[in-house]
Amino acid sequence: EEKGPIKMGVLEDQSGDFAVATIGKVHGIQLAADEINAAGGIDGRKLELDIYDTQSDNRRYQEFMRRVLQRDKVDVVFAGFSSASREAYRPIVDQFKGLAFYNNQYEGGVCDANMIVTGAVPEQQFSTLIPYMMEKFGKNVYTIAADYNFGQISAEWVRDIVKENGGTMAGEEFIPLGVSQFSQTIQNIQKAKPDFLVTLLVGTAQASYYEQAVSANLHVPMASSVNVGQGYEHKRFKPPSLANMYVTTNWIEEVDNPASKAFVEKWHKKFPDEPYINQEAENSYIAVYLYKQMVERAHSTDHDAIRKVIAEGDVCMDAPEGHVCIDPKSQHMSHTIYLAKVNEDHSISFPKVWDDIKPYWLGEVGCDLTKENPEAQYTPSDNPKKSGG
Amino acid sequence: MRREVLLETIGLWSGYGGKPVLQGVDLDILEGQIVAVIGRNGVGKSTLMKSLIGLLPCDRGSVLFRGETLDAVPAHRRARLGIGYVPQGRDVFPRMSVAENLLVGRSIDAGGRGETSVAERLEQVYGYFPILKERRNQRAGTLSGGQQQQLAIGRVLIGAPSLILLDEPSEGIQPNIVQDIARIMVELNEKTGITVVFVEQNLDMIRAMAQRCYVMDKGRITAEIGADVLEDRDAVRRYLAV
Amino acid sequence: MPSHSSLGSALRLLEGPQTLGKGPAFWSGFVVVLALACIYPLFADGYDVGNNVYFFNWAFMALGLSLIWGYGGALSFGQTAFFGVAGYAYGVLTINFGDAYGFTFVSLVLATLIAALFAAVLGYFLFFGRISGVFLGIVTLSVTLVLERFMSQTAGPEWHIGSARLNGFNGMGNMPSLTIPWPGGDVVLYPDVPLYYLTLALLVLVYLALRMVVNSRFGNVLVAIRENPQRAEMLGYDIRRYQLGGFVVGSALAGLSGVLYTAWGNYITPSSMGMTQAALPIVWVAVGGRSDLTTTLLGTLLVLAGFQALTIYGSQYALVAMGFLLVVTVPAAPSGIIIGIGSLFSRGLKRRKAREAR
Amino acid sequence: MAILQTRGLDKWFGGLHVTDNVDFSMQPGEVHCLIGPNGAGKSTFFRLVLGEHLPNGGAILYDGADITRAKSYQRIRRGISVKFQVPGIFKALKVRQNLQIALQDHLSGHSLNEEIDRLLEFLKLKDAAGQLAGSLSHGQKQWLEIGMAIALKPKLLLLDEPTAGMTPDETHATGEMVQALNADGVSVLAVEHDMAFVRQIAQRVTVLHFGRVFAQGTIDEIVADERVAAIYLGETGHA
Amino acid sequence: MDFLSSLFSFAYQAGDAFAFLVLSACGLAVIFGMMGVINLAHGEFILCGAYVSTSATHLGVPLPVSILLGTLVAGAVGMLLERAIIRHLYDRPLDTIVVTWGVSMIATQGTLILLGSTMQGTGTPFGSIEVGGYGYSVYRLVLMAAAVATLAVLWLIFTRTRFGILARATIQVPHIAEALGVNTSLVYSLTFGLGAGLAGLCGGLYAPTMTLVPTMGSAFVVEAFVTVVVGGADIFLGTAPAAAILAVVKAALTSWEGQLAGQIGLLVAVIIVIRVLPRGLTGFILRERA
Ligand SMILES: Nc1ncnc2c1ncn2[C@@H]1O[C@H](COP(=O)(O)OP(=O)(O)OP(=O)(O)O)[C@@H](O)[C@H]1O
Ligand SMILES: Nc1ncnc2c1ncn2[C@@H]1O[C@H](COP(=O)(O)OP(=O)(O)OP(=O)(O)O)[C@@H](O)[C@H]1O
Ligand SMILES: NC(N)=O
Ligand SMILES: [Mg+2]
Ligand SMILES: [Mg+2]
Repeated sequence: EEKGPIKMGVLEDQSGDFAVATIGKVHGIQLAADEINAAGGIDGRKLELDIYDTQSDNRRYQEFMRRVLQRDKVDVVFAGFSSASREAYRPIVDQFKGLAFYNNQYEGGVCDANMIVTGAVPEQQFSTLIPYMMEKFGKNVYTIAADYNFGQISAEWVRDIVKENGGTMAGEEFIPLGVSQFSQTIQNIQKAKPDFLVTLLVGTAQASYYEQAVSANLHVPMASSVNVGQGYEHKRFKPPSLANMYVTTNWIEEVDNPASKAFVEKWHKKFPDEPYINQEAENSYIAVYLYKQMVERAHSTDHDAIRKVIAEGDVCMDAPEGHVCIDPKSQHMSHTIYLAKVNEDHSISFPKVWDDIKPYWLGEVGCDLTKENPEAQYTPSDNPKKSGG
Repeated sequence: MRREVLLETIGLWSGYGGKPVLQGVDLDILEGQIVAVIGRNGVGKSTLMKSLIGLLPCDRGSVLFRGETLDAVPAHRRARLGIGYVPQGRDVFPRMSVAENLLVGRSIDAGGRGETSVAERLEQVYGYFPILKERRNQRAGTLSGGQQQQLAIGRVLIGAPSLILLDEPSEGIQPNIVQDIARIMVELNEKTGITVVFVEQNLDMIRAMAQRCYVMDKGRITAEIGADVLEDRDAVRRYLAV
Repeated sequence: MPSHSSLGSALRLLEGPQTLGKGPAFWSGFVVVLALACIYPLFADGYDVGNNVYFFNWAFMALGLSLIWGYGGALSFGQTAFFGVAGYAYGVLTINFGDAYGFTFVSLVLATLIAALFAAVLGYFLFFGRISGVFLGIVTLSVTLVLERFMSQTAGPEWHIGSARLNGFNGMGNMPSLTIPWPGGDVVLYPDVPLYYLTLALLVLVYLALRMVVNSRFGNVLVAIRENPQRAEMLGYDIRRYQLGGFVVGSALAGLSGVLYTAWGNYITPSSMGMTQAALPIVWVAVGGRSDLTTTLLGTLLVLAGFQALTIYGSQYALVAMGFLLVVTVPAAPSGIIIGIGSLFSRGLKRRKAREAR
Repeated sequence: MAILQTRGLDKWFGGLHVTDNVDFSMQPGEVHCLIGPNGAGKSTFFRLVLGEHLPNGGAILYDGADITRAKSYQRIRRGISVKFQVPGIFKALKVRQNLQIALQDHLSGHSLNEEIDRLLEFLKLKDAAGQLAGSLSHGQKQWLEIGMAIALKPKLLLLDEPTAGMTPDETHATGEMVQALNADGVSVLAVEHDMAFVRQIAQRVTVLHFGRVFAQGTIDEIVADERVAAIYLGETGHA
Repeated sequence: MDFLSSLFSFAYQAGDAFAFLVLSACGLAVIFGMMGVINLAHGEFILCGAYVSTSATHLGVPLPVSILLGTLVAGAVGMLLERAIIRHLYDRPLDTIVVTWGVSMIATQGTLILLGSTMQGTGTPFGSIEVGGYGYSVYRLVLMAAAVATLAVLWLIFTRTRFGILARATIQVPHIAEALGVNTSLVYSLTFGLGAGLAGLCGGLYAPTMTLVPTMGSAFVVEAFVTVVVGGADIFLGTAPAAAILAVVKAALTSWEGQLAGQIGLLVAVIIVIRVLPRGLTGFILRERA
């Protein structure tokens, strides 16, 4: 039928605060698109990218989401790093019945048929990480988290899992975004003497915590769902400031299997200056191939047709991280979860790998996009199940 | 002794933003003279003083100091040639102490021409204006108007200038200190041969100080008065009335 | 009859010493521009129309800052506080009470009034405390940053007003767009042609009203305070009241911007009260030429459109180019780029005339 | 009843006693001059009367009412008006607009414009009407400030060195202006160092010294006072 | 013993906050307090100092020398910027907001384009000491000492040297200073350069403890501005006590209620102090002293 190119809008932060973690996402999309086009495109149609730099500014997401949907008339959008930017553009996607991929780990809970999420969510990262840590280091846990939705909701997950597993919270501290000085926090942790520390620090300023903690001789095992995998702090700080840090990630550059190695190699060939290929870069890369599969199976870029494909429940692929599938109820993705351990010299080892961890939570609380589309974001303390019962 | 021309202007034009105020001023000041410039409000007396020190660029004509043209010389370098400028409205440095204000004036003597040391000159200024010594640690902005005027004069004397440009020095000063200032200037002139050009409206001060006098109107020198006419109070007054 | 003459004298205030542009030439220009703006949607696509509405949204805040800073001489670094307060107020009101029976417009008015009230309280604290100059700038900046930081941590379900979750850093969404009640079914004003005309009408109204304000007795006193507050007081004016008045009006306009923006994108976020956003209105107003309403308005729209275009076409060099534009134009155009461009143009004209004459 | 009266007025700046227990009074319709050495506290006394500074002690009565704590603008509204020592005008506004702002509370429309023109003529600023006030010469600024002060049609006019920088003729003209205002019933309190001017206008003279009332009387009495000559006038003071 | 150790702990926390505020603010205090230029590129001079000193350290230069190098380079860049742009704006200081904001955009994004999104850190030297069972970073004590030393040196420069007097004169009434023989254009450059250099010093000192990214300067700017303004017109009379007051408020609130309270408390303290003292601490101190 239609033979023109398939247009994909890309809205990512190539400058500003988040650029450290997101320039690679654009590269991932470009890499996949080039490969696909070289191999004949999607269903015979070329993939064409309309890339905008959103400058880590929510307003730019609003401006450009309208632009790609209304002016460029793209078939699909890949957009957003921070959850705030996603919430900024989501009303616009909903208004124009667009289709957007959010390729980022986040606090979870988006139940919106116009959104497909390839990043990892808390149930995938914490249900694996926290029990492991408790078993290995003890049951007394301290959390420091960025004081916003992601940090607060993630901390809630940690708290619940710690309790379920018979542990206690030695303390919980929330740090406003942009804070870079941690002397008091470090002392609070020293006082509480936890068995391990969960760090849910976000943004470049907060990452300064690690350096400051070591220099105050605070050496406690650490666990995180966001650091290392997203911000590659182990590459940016001098060893051993991140030593003894455990991270659940769905993929990082160091993952040691043939598919992953080949992926890293072809990436560096195309982008030799890339400082680090992070987890979201891989998620973005995967997302392009998943989209290709959906369009090819639907024989159309029509959203309803694509959703019918998703509803079949077998949109899956073999990614650099392993086998992944899209969950039809939530339109989130299952992941292979790697437990990455940062060693003294900041090399990475993987003490444990969990295959096929599903994004089960949204489905459990009553999100089923095959049936209805609430276009909402739920949280553990605010979801249909809670208000229903 | 033949006196050299110290300061000279030739067909000087200047003004603000294209609007000419001075329209061809010619004057010459001999070394060691005390010369007054008089005229009604707004005729361009202050503009002349600013052009002489270099705070205003001249549009046409030139200013010569000791025979050298100053056209391309910025204000601070003119000052360092030994020209001390006391602006109308005083303009002391408000958030600095009296003593610090005085010290700034040292820059005029950056070349170290002055024969006496700075400390001596400081004492000399304190001798002329005792209130400055008494208030040497007060912030200049909180001085009374007349006190500020004394400070502004003291500030250039510290730099041992060879030429002083005074813009309405008597303004706001109590009568007996006006007399003092006139006396001090004359005394300095006699002792050190300092040259003084001053703008003034106060007849007593003009007559007490000036050896010669230029009358200005509408940006031009309209008359030159010699010592003989200066004797005659009413004659001078008539010139000011125009 | 008396009402007629008072209308006449009010209209006379459209021109005056405090506004550039007078006489038939200016007003015919004004009418031409307005007419062009009115027929614009006929020739533009939906995106451009909606995007222009978005630019218009910010212009109210800029005009308000021009009143406070350009005319009143008080640099407020925190107009975004009123923007945010009004935006959230609109969200809370409409999420709780819905969009039926024209309630979105009631909310627009109420939210703007809430911002004005907040400005009145803060302004009373500032001006009656004789805070001025940079101190005023830092206090207003601190206020907006406090709001930003506070709102950023309201992610939890305990932070709600009625059924409206504040929703922390991720921002509040799901509030309705402006909605006109209509017999055959309410008309929802998405960023499209009807909203364009509504916003344009508001903008023209506010612009003309502000022209009258600044040329009135009140405006005279405001500029007098900017020039020399002590002298103004010694002419018998209670300067604090006038400063407060200007501040409240200007801040209400920032609030109006906030409401319109929130309704436009169905979204409001704490970041809109942060440091970067707080600096933006100052940049627009200063670049355009802060001491005149017309240059402020044109400058703001120009900067907004220019920077957006740069971002679209400049990729990662956009920010560098924007920086260069500011660094080059501001020193070169002391009264703002609009007057700068104007005088460049007229100088060019003169030169050409001179050449032709020769 | 006195138009202006102070009782035991005191003002300290840190350790400096600038206004020291000043009892002062002047009658309605009087032209009174305040003289004294630089730093005697004359301008400070003005600022106290205007509410720019609040006194540390004592009371200020104007037209029978206690205004010690009143706000400045309230005092102006009651009929006081001032020309400061250092002219304070609206620099970036045109001369005409400066006057308009002073006049707009009393007049409007046509009569406002007429009054502005009349004042401009009187102040010899007609040619400068369209100029920015900041670009006036020093003397012109003083004239403008005087114009703004009298535009308020005050009952009590305070003039701090109104003739500084004026030629003798201009000084004389200013004196005549003061006398004309006085003939219209305006009370005038002027600070001056120009004895010719003081002699021309003053009905009574108060000498301040170190913040205290040092002498009081007619100009002839004051000029004849050797103590005043010693601290203030000097040899040729008898203008 | 327990009391002593908590006392030490509080002093350390307050001292830490004090050092951060003083070192962030000094450069701004010179540029803003002295020159009236609102320098929104302050954070980028900090960035410059941090990047230069870190690069030097990576090349094997000893840390103190690297920090000095960062200071000098930032100062030199500041002087260039003053010559090229800032000097055209002294008669309209508020426009410097916009221009320096532009400079800040160029610097931040330019750094990103030229040097990439991040630079590897060097690690914090000197290790830690233990007091009452808690570990404290020794380097933080060095920062506190550096803050005090910086204040002392600045005070000496501005009150005891001829440059200081001429700089203050130039900034207060430029045309008169010029007419009195002061090379005001040189004074301006040097003063701006000094301010920029102090920002560079701050960057160099904090570089080992922080994430090095092009946007790192923004972590300092708000704190720097509020400290300077609360201090008021006179940087020596004002900045140090302002930093001290704000540091105590921040440290107390942070330890009592957490970082959010510390942050918001700092800003609220700013609002209250200015409301009580509308001319800043300087105005207050001067009135008391006079
Ligand atoms: N900064 C300025 N910008 C524009 N015009 C100015 C400026 N300063 C002075 N003028 C104009 O230049 C003319 C001469 O001013 P100038 O100050 O030289 O007068 P003057 O003779 O010193 O008068 P006065 O006795 O009042 O001090 C006046 O008409 C004044 O309006
Ligand atoms: N804000 C202040 N802080 C400290 N001292 C001050 C302040 N204002 C004035 N003074 C001092 O108070 C004294 C009186 O000053 P004032 O200005 O009233 O004098 P004046 O009589 O008007 O003198 P002049 O004739 O020189 O104008 C002076 O010694 C002055 O230094
Ligand atoms: N989605 C995040 N990490 O904000
Ligand atoms: Mg003059
Ligand atoms: Mg006085």
